[in-house]
Parts: sequence; C-alpha cells; structure tokens
Amino acid sequence: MQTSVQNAVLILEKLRPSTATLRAFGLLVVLLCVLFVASGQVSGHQILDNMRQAAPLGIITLGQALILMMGRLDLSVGATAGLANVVLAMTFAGNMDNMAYALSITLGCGALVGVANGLLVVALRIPAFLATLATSLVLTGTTLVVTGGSPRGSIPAEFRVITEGWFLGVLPYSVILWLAAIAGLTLLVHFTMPGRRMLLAGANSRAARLNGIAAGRMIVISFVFSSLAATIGGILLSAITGMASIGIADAYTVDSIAAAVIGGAVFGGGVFLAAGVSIGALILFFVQSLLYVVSLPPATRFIVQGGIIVLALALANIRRKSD
Amino acid sequence: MLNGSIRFNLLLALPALILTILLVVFTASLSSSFLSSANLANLTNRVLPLGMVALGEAIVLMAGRIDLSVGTIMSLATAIMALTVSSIGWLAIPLAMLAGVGAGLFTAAGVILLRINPLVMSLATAAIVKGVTLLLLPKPGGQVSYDFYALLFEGESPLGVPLLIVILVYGAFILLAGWTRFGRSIYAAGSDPRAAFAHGVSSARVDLQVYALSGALAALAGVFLSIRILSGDPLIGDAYTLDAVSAAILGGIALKGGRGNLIGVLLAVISLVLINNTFNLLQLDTNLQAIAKGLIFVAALVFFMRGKAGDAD
Amino acid sequence: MTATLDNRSVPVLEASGISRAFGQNRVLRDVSFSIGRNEILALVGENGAGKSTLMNIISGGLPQDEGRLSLDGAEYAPASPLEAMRRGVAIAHQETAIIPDLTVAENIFFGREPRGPLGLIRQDALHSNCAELLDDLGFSVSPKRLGSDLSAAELQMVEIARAMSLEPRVLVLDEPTASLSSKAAETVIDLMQRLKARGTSIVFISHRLGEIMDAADRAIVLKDGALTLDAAAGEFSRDDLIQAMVGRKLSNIFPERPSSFEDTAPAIRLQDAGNAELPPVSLSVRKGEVLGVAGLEGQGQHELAAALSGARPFRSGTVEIDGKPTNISSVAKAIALGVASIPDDRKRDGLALTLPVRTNMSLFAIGRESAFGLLPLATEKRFTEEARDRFAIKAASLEQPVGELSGGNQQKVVFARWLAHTPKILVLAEPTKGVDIETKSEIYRLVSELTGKGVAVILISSDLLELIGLSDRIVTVYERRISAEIARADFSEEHIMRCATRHADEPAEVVHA
Amino acid sequence: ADDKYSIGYDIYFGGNSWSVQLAKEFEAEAERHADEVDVTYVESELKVDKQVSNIEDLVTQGVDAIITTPISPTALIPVLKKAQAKGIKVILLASKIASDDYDVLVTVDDVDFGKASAEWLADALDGKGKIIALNGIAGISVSDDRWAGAQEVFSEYPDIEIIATADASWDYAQAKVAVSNLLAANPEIDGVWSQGGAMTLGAIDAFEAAQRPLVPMTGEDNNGYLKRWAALKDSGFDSVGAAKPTWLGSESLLIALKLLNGEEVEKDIIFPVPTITAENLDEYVRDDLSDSFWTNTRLSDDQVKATFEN
Ligand SMILES: Nc1ncnc2c1ncn2[C@@H]1O[C@H](COP(=O)(O)OP(=O)(O)OP(=O)(O)O)[C@@H](O)[C@H]1O
Ligand SMILES: Nc1ncnc2c1ncn2[C@@H]1O[C@H](COP(=O)(O)OP(=O)(O)OP(=O)(O)O)[C@@H](O)[C@H]1O
Ligand SMILES: [Mg+2]
Ligand SMILES: [Mg+2]
Repeated sequence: MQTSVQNAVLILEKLRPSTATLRAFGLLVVLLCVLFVASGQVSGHQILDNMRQAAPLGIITLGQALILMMGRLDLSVGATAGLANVVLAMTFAGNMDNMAYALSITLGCGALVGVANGLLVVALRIPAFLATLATSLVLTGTTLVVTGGSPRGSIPAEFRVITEGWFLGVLPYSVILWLAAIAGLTLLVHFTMPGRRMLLAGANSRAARLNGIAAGRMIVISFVFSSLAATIGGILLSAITGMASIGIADAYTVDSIAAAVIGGAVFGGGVFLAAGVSIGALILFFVQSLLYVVSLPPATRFIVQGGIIVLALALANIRRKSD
Repeated sequence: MLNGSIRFNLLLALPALILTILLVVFTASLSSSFLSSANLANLTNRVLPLGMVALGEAIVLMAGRIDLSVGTIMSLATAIMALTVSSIGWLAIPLAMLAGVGAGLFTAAGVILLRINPLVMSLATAAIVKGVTLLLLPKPGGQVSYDFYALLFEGESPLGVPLLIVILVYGAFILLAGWTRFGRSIYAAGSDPRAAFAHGVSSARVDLQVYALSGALAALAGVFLSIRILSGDPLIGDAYTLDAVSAAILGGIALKGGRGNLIGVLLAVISLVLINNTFNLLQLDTNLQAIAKGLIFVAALVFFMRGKAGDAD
Repeated sequence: MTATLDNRSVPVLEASGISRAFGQNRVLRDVSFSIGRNEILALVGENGAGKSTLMNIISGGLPQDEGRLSLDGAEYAPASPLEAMRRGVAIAHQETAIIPDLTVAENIFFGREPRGPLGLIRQDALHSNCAELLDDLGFSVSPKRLGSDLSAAELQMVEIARAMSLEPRVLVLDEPTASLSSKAAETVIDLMQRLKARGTSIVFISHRLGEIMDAADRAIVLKDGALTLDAAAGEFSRDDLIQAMVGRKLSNIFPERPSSFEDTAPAIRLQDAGNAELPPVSLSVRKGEVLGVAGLEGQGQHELAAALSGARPFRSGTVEIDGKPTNISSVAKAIALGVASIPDDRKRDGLALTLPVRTNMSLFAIGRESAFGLLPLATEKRFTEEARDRFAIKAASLEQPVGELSGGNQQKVVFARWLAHTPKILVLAEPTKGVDIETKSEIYRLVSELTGKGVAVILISSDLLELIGLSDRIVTVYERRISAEIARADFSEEHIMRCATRHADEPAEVVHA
Repeated sequence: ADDKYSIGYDIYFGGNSWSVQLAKEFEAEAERHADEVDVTYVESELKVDKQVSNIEDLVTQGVDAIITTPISPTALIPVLKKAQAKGIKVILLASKIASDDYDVLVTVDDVDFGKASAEWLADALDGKGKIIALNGIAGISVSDDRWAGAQEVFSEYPDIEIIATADASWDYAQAKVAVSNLLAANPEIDGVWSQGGAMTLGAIDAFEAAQRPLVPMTGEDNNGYLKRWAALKDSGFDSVGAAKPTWLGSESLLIALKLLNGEEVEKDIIFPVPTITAENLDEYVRDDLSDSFWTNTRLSDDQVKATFEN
C-alpha cells in the first residue's frame, strides 16, 4: 500500500538524528581519541565495558530528558536512585528467592515518588524544581530515619549478572536494557498519541486542558516515568556495588541534567532526543575516565562538568541565534 | 513612607512574622534558658551567616532569577579565609568577597551572553566553584585567626557585633530595595522584563547586579562561617543553598520575581535558626527536627507558590 | 499653549525618506510624512505593514537605515526613547508596558520618582503627584492600585497617562483601542480629542476603521512598508483606506449568507443553564445560524464561553444538543459532542508556543485516526500541509515554533485545528483580535463556509461591526444576564450599545449611551 | 530527677554503620545508668557549624557534661572553652581537637591502627614482597593517620615494596575498580594493606574476578568482612581485623560518670588497637547477625539486632 511506504519514509525521517545528537556524537568521538592518545589503549570491548558501567546514569538521564521535554526539571532523581539502592538491598536480603518481591517493592517505591512529585506539581501547583527538591529532602531524611544510618541487606551475586554479564559474550545486559529504554521512550514520545499528549501538556498545560487533554494526568505520568528510570538506574547501580550505601546516588541529579543538556535537551521543553542524551551520559562517563587516566585530582571533575554544561548550552544557543 | 507597592510587599512578610512569634512564645514559655542573654547571643551568631546568604538569594529571586551556587561560594570563601588569613590578615575578607563577586559575574555572563537558563547556569557555576574549592582546600582545615572570632562572637550579650552587622546590612538593603531607583529596577525586571525594558530597565544590567550582589553576600556569609569554625571547609556551605532559598520563599519572595520584602526574609532566617534551637532546648527528638524543617519548607511552597507559578516553570 | 487653525499646516514633526530593514526583510521603504500641530494623524495598515516600526523610529526606540527626521524644523535624531522624550516625543506602546507588581503611580513615574535625602524615593509625593496628573487627565484610576489589578482599558489609560506625564508635544498611540470594548475605546478617543485641544499632536494607530473615520484629522496608510495614502479628513472614505491597505477593493469583508432559518431545528438549546459564575441563561442557536453575543467587558460572555467549552461546566438547567439533553461535563466531552471552542487568549489558552506549527495544528486530526495509540504520521503530514495551504498560513516551515508566527497566523493555526472534522457548534471568542483586515475577511469567509455546512456559531466579540456583519441574531449581555435579543432587521450600533448597557427590564430612558 | 547528672551527647554523624553503632553503645550504657544520668541528644550530621550550634545549645541548657566527637580540629575550641569555664566537663570521643580545652579524650589512636595491621601484613609476608595500599580519603585525619602509622612500619622492612596506593573512600565499589586496574597493570601483587573492611571486600572480589589467587590482606572488624574471611579461611586466605572499637561510646559515659563523681581520670585515654586474627576469628564472626555490625562491641545480641535488623 502507498500509505505504508509513505509511513515508512516518515518514520525514517523522524528517526534521522538531530544536529544536537550529531554534535554530541562528534564530541564523544573526539573524547575517545583523546582518551586513546592519553592511555594508549582503547578497544571496542573496553568501550562496551564503559557503557556497561555508564548504564545507570544513561537510564536516569533518559528520565530527566523526558521531564526536560515537559519544560520541567526533576531534582529528585539522585535521591530516588539512592532510595532504590537501599530498598532493593533491604528487600533482597542477599537471597535470590526474594527477587520478584524485591524488584516489585523497589519499583513500587519509585513509582510512588513519581506520583508524589507529579501531585505536588499538578495539584499543589508547586514549581517542579522546588517540588522535586522537597521530595529529595524527604527521601534522604526518610532513608536515614528508616535505616538509622546503616542500610541493611545485600544484593545476591546471581542478580549482579545484569550489570556484570554479557549477552552471548558480546553485549552487556545493562547496555541492552539501556538500548531498550532508548527505543521505548523514543517510540512513546515520537510515535504514539499518549506521547504527543504528554508533549502538549508539558508545553502549555492550560491550553492542553482546554483542548480536552487530561494535562494534569500526563504530567504526573511523566514524573512517574522519570522516577521509574531513576529507580532502574538505582537497581543497576546496586547490582554493580552489591550493597546499599547512603547518598551513593546523589551525584546523579546534577550528572543527569548535565548529560541531558550535553545531548541536546532544551530547557524550554519540547525536545526529546533519547540517543543524544544517552551520548551525553557517555561523554560524562568518559570524561571521568580521562581525568583518571591523566591523573588529575577528583576535584577537577566538578570543574570539567560545569564547563561542559556551559559549553554545550552555549553552542546550542549560539546555533539557535544564528539560525 | 509605607505606601504603594511597598505596603503590598510588606504584607507578604506576615506569615514569617507569625511563625517567628509563635516559635519565640512557644520556646520561651517551655524553656527558661531560651531568653537568657547567652542563648540570644548564640542565636544572633547563627543568624549572621544564613542571614547574609539568604539576603543575596532573595535579591536574585526578586529579579526573577535564581542562584543555586550560593552554598558553594560560601565554601569557597571559607577556603580562601583559611588559606590566606595567616599571610594577608583581614585582606582575606575582601579577597573572598571578590571571589564571590567573580562567581556571581560568571553566572550572570552565562545568563546574559549565552542565554543559559539561570537555574542551570547557577548549577554549572556551583559545580565549577566546588571543584575550585576542593582544589584549593581538599579537606577541612587551615586556620582562621582567633582575633576575628574574639571580635565577632566572643561575649555573651546579644547586643554584639553580629547584631549590628545584621541590622546595618539588612537596613541598607531594605532601603535599597524599597526606596531607590535601583531597587525599583530589580522589582520591575522581576515583575515583567519586557515592560521593564520599555521603562528603560535593562534586564542584563539587573542580572549582572543581582548575581554580583548575591555572590558577594554569599562570600560574606562564608567569611563569617569560617570565623565561627576557625577554619575552612570545602563542603560546609553546600547545605546553605537550600536554606537560603527556603528562607527567601518563607519570607514571601515570589519565585517568579517582582514581589516580596527583605524584612520577611530576615524573619524567615530567624525562624529557621529558631527551629533548631527550639528542638535542642526542649530536648525534642532530633529526627523530628528534619521532618519539621521539611514540612515548613513544603508548607511555605504551598502557601506562596500555589497558583502563582505559571504552568511551565 | 493655544492653538490656532493656522498652525495646523505647520508640521511639528517631519519624516522624509525613512527606510528600515531587519536582515533581508525590508520593513519600511522610503516613507515620508509629517504631523501637523494639533492634529490627530491616523496611521493605518495591515499587520506587519511596518506601523510600529515607523513609530519606534520616531520615538527613539529604533534607528532608521535611511532618511531624516526633523522636529520643529530642527534636525531630530533621537538615540534613545529617553532622548526622544526630552525632545517632546512620547509613545504609548501597542503592548502596554505596565509593570504588574508596581502601582499605577510607580509605573507612571518610573525612573523619574521624586527623591528626598540619600536619594530615597518619596513614596507619598510620588502618589500625590500621580493623583494630580490623573485628575488632570480626567482618569478615575487610583494611583495606588497595582498594575496587575488593572483591566485592559485601565492599562491602556495608564500607558497613555505615562506618556502624557512627559507633557509631550507629539504623542504616539500604537493601537490603544485594540484590546478595548467599544465603550472603553470611546473614552480613549475622547481623551485624544481633549489632548488635541490642549495642543498635543497625536499619531494614532488602529485597525478599526470606524474610529479613524470618526477621530482622525488626517490619515496615512502603509502597505508593505511603503506609503500608499496620505489624505485629510473628508478626502478619503473607508473604502479608500481599505484599498490603500490591501491593494485591492475589499468593499464588503463580510460574506453574503442566507438568513432563513425558520425550518431548521436548534443545534444547541440552553434552558436556565448556569453555574456559580453564571446566572441561568436560556438561548438557542439553529443549525447554520450565527448568534452574536455583544456586551461590555466582563458581563459574563467569557463565563458563557467557558461553560459551553466544558472548561467550567454548567451545573444547573438543561442543555440540549440536536434536541437531545446532554451534559457538557468536560472539554473532552464537549469535543466528543462536537462543540468546538476558539479561546480569546490564543497564546495562553490555545497554543503550545514552543512546539512546531505541525504539532499545534494536528491535535484533533490525528486523535481520531490513531490506531493502537500510534501517531498516524501520514495523516498528520497530509492534514497539516492541506491546512497550511488552505489557510495561507505564513510560516517558514511546519516545524517552526508556533510562537514565532505573527498573531494572525497563530489564530489561523487554532482555526485550522478544527478543520479536521467539522464541529456541530463553534464557539468563537474574539476571533479577530489584533488581526488585520485581510485575515479578518478570510476568517469571516471560513465562518460562513462552516455555517453553510450547518454549523451553529456563537460569536462573542467586542467589535460591533464584526457582530453586525456576521450575526443572524444578536443577544446583548449586561451584568451576566441576557438583556436583549435583537433581530437582524434591528441591528445598529446605537441600538446594540443601548441594550448592552441596561438590564432587560430597565426603561430605555434611564440610559445615557 | 534533680539528683541525676545531665549529660549532653552529640551524635556527630548518623550516616554510616560505625557512627550509628558508636552512638548505640553510648545509649545502651546510658540505659544501664538510667538512675544516674539524663541525656540530651543533639545531632550534627557531619556539619561543623551545626556541631558548634549544638554544643552551644547544650552549654545554654547547663548540662553537667558534654560528650562530642569533633568533626573539625578547630571549630569547637571556643565553645568548649566556654563550656569548661562554666564548669561543664568535656569528653572528646574518638576524635581530637587542636588544643587542650577538654577534660578527657577517649579514643583509639589511628596511627596505632595503621601500625597494627601493617605489622601483621609484614609478618605474613615474611618481610618481603610487593604490596598495594587502599586508603580512605586523602586529607581526612583518620585516613592520613592510619596511613602514616602503616608507612612507619613498612619503612622498617626494606624488602617490602609499596607499588601503588589508591584512595577508595572506604567504599566497596571504588576499591574494586581500583584493584582491578592495579591487577591488570601488575603481574605480581603479594599483599594488600587496606584501611577498611568494605575496601578489602572489593579487593577480594577484584582478585577473584581476575582469577588471581588471594594474597594476605588487612581488614577491619565489621561482621560482613569477617563472614567473608571465615568462608575463605579454609582455602588459605589470611587476614587481620584491626578495630577502632565502637564500645568507645559506652566507655565515654563511664568516664564521664567518673569525672562527675570527682574521681581522678587520666586526660588522654588511648586504648590499644584490638585485632582479630585467624586464631580468634571464630569468637568474633557472627553468622546470625547483620553484615553491618562491628564486632568489638558491648551491645547485646538483641540490641545489635534492633540496630541492624538482618
Ligand atoms: N522572535 C521571532 N523569531 C523569528 N521570527 C519572528 C519572531 N517574531 C516575529 N517573527 C516573524 O515576523 C513576522 C511578523 O511578526 P509580527 O509579530 O510583527 O507579526 P505582525 O505583523 O504583528 O502580525 P499579526 O498582526 O498577525 O500579529 C512573522 O511572520 C514571524 O515569522
Ligand atoms: N525587532 C525585529 N526584528 C526583526 N523583524 C522585525 C522586528 N520588528 C519588526 N520586525 C518585522 O517588521 C515587520 C513590521 O512590523 P511592525 O511591528 O512594524 O508591523 P505593524 O505594522 O506594527 O503590525 P501590527 O499591525 O501587527 O502591529 C514585521 O513583519 C516583522 O517581521
Ligand atoms: Mg502585531
Ligand atoms: Mg504594530
């Protein structure tokens, strides 16, 4: 049929990487070259292995990017990932038999955080960044109170396959999960009606409501997605460390914003580039490796991170102006 | 005098006033030591750093911007103090403030020249300042001369130097905000930048001014803090960012700019300081303290942000 | 300053050969004109013709690329609005520049506040000075009210007062009446006459030709940045203005429509329908009929629109659509029932400004054709391209953010959204606010096309000519109640205004229109 | 209640299991002396300025003694001076200040801690071999002191070569990454000197992942580490568990009571470092208790279970 051909063309058109994504990709390649020169060894296997470790940040960044698309900011992703880490270890208690229970409780907690964020924003009309900041405070406080400062339990070694194992020895499982998240969210945002409604609700919720879209619900759902992404990131992180620690995921909040911005996310909202922001997460990760290789003090990591944010936004804004 | 928009803005300080009075009455009636001059002196000492950093944050918020780097600037100032007081003496204070202004100008430059969203730009500044601070002073330490401490915090009377500084600085800024053309331009830019522009107010200039002020005041807060702890600490200020934003919002400064009064901010700072003191003096469970603070923050958000914030923020 | 008739011919301000371009866009081409002493000069032109640009140049807001200005015969090249003001040229902007969180007085004297010791502003003196000024101008606005509390008309008054506080010799008013009801607009026109009597020369921009015919001493017309007409009052007609603006005759912008509805059944009927904000109303609209709703600002017409659109549903009474009782309980329900609404504030209520034209336009078209919740990409593409062509929407591409479009084009995007499936009932609120005459006539043609298909239209407008030209029947609202129903045969501006300013049972003599 | 002593206890941190257990030991001891003391707790969250405020408030309240774990060596000096001037007894628990404005310091010296584990490792290697060192956080006095003690010992063994050091923040994951890298770069590693049990766990996992035989490694007295050690013991793994015992918390109260009762007390009470070796490992390791629990304790099993549930 002609329409199906037409549709295929349109789908391909939509999948064409945006300039922001290509720019991020270029930056990544440059970075890898520098890393290669500095360390004298970069293999495909090594890159995949780094991707494996970058997967938690990558997936959390996807959630952040979704919220950015809605013209908002989620400052609770770090605390949410940390909560997932503590809850997962506690419910797993080192025993693989508890897997279903542990995963469902952890994901459930994550979803609840998202609902809470969404309701604060929609029902109480608190600006998102303050609402999520408040949530992150409450989460950090609650975690401390509940665990008394020393989280319990552990992640069984069998479960840690999801971050340490490789599918057929060629592709790490966590990278597969990450790619699936990219594909899923791309499908949702660019190819489905709910995604479209979400986009409109984020851009102007009042207009969306007056045009018959349940805008409040779409905003709450987007926060649930973001919190779930943070939770999955926290689960992967737990699988890497094998145990629970407090505050272990705090850096993800700023890192995820930085990665998203590097990958082409726009503050005004309306843009969602799953591939771009994932590359952004990789860039951040490789920058850290680079600092490690050239043995700069850990403090430089903050400076480089801040610098990259400014640079990425500056490039994007200058481009937009000259367009 | 208290005419026009000033009166509307004063009304916004009412909730902070009520909260402060409630806390004072409540604690004073249950603890005999609360009103002792030693305790009041302790309280003014604690108001000093938070008061300065919240003041800067409030001015930025009045202009419709936000500065999430103030906490790291405080840390930077403590580091500069700890590292340089021994060699250059009191000159360390202007040096630290200069660094604060520099950080503020950096944020402003990103906001104005590169048109980066103020929230993210100040987050980026925060990351960079934190990195620089950790390079200068990787761990808590250094030495701030006891002379400064003796000058500021020694003595058990609340009528000391800290109170004087708070009164002078807040007095000056209250006049500046309410009764000068400079203050008007801040309110105007925060209220509606386009309209303000038509009135000859350049929002770029206002941005530059408020971020520089906020950087300077945050650094001043860091200076006081380093004197209080007689050393530097590269992470000590981080927690103050949130307290500064909370104090400004609790004090009635509208997040979207254009509204609020600095008297409310001072009252909010006092009530935040009081909460901690109340819990300690009344020997209440310390876990509840964190929750109480969180609830007050959320309540402030609900009272002040509700309905005022636009759809997208 | 007293003016004599002789002074009229002496120009206060003269512009010759003014050109200005923004990048490739040549907005003004060799424009020359002059403003006489004690003259009300009307400046007319379509959207984007360059009117505001020209006035910005005169008032120091923009430099020209070419051409010269002179004031009282002397060279005049203001580098800033401030300098222009000092030379006696002030402007009240098209989009009023009132700071919402400052009071009227603080706004009017912004940057020129009386100051005492230490350079501190004297608030009391500021407000009393302002009270004097407002008194003098005959405005009854309190100087202590906040800008955010003012109505559209009051905002415009304060904007004018601000310009007047500079005691200018030339006052530029850029579309001062665009957002005002006829009644409020009259007050502004009245003020212009009073200022003129005091010796102020006024340049006045408006899209409402009626006002221009009434008030202007002279009119100039811009088309695509060039001057196409310059004539004194009495030397031009309404049609002349239109022809100069549009470049062709557009004598009747209102399409001919059949007006016999005796046999058709009502598409929608309200019986004592109301809610907390709206006392019970009863009305009905037949298929293919346009019911106009006239009224001063804030008489309940927007509450009616909100209830019909499902945003603030009716809570009492009955609503029948196609004879069947129903309940418009939500916007989604309204859409399902075939009730389409076009809001008066398109930026706030209608569009997602940061999103592309395509996304904004395809909202409803794709919803119906979506299978398994997937976006029907082909349908979207076909629909948006068709709609763009059909409505002649000017946009760089369908991917351009809709916020970058001009106001008229934004309005067309909102209209186009409904083209996907013809509604049964169309509720239009101020459909042509700030829209130029050519686009207006396109929108009117569209309405007529829809009524031809049997769509019932409820048209809420503050533009009386539009109501008269388009409606089959007009109801007037006053204090949230219907005060009269007027048949087409009885349409006249005077009669409608009379009905719109009194209760249904009030005797007509009491009213001074 | 007037005849009871009032004691202000500053919980300096509630964010890791050691600091939590330290406070619990104190609490348990205070319960045992419930008829003698009334305790006011304040919480400093590892924030220097908050700690200053908290101590100020304790002084205001007029407690009889203050027990605190100074976060900074300088920050508390003025307020502790004030406290002493008011006749309040000041007991420093597990951490020093840079002046003598206190009555008693009760702690275990971190230099001794480093020495104890270094000596064991030197013995285990017969005084020769290539080792790597895992430190906490450079600049934190605990980490610096322990490393200084260890270096002092190793300097006496010319045949022991420290081929690399890494700062792994007492963190399992960081230690694992660091050791993996070091293993890849060095074909021979004969021993691991580590300042923390979690880091040692990371090192063990890195060795196993690289399929390299385990070498002698030093560790701490936390139960999780001891369990792993016990499990590996039969396959030839050897280790030592040095301890900064949490019972210092309980000791601090006993000392405070002595002070308040007017007994003579030494100003600096520095306990020797308890060490766990393969011989007495079984006395310490508790399979039935949580990994998080620190085994040099005076807490009852029930109290441990209440603190660390599994
Ligand atoms: N910020 C902007 N960025 C890019 N293009 C713009 C921007 N603002 C306006 N334009 C372009 O300028 C053109 C005219 O804009 P303008 O706002 O002057 O419209 P207008 O002539 O006043 O029309 P209307 O009466 O319909 O509002 C539009 O076609 C738009 O594409
Ligand atoms: N600052 C600007 N930058 C770029 N283009 C501009 C700018 N201001 C105006 N324009 C362009 O100049 C043209 C004329 O705009 P202008 O505002 O003068 O129109 P106008 O006649 O006042 O229209 P309206 O009736 O809608 O007010 C517009 O099409 C717009 O594209
Ligand atoms: Mg326009
Ligand atoms: Mg215009």
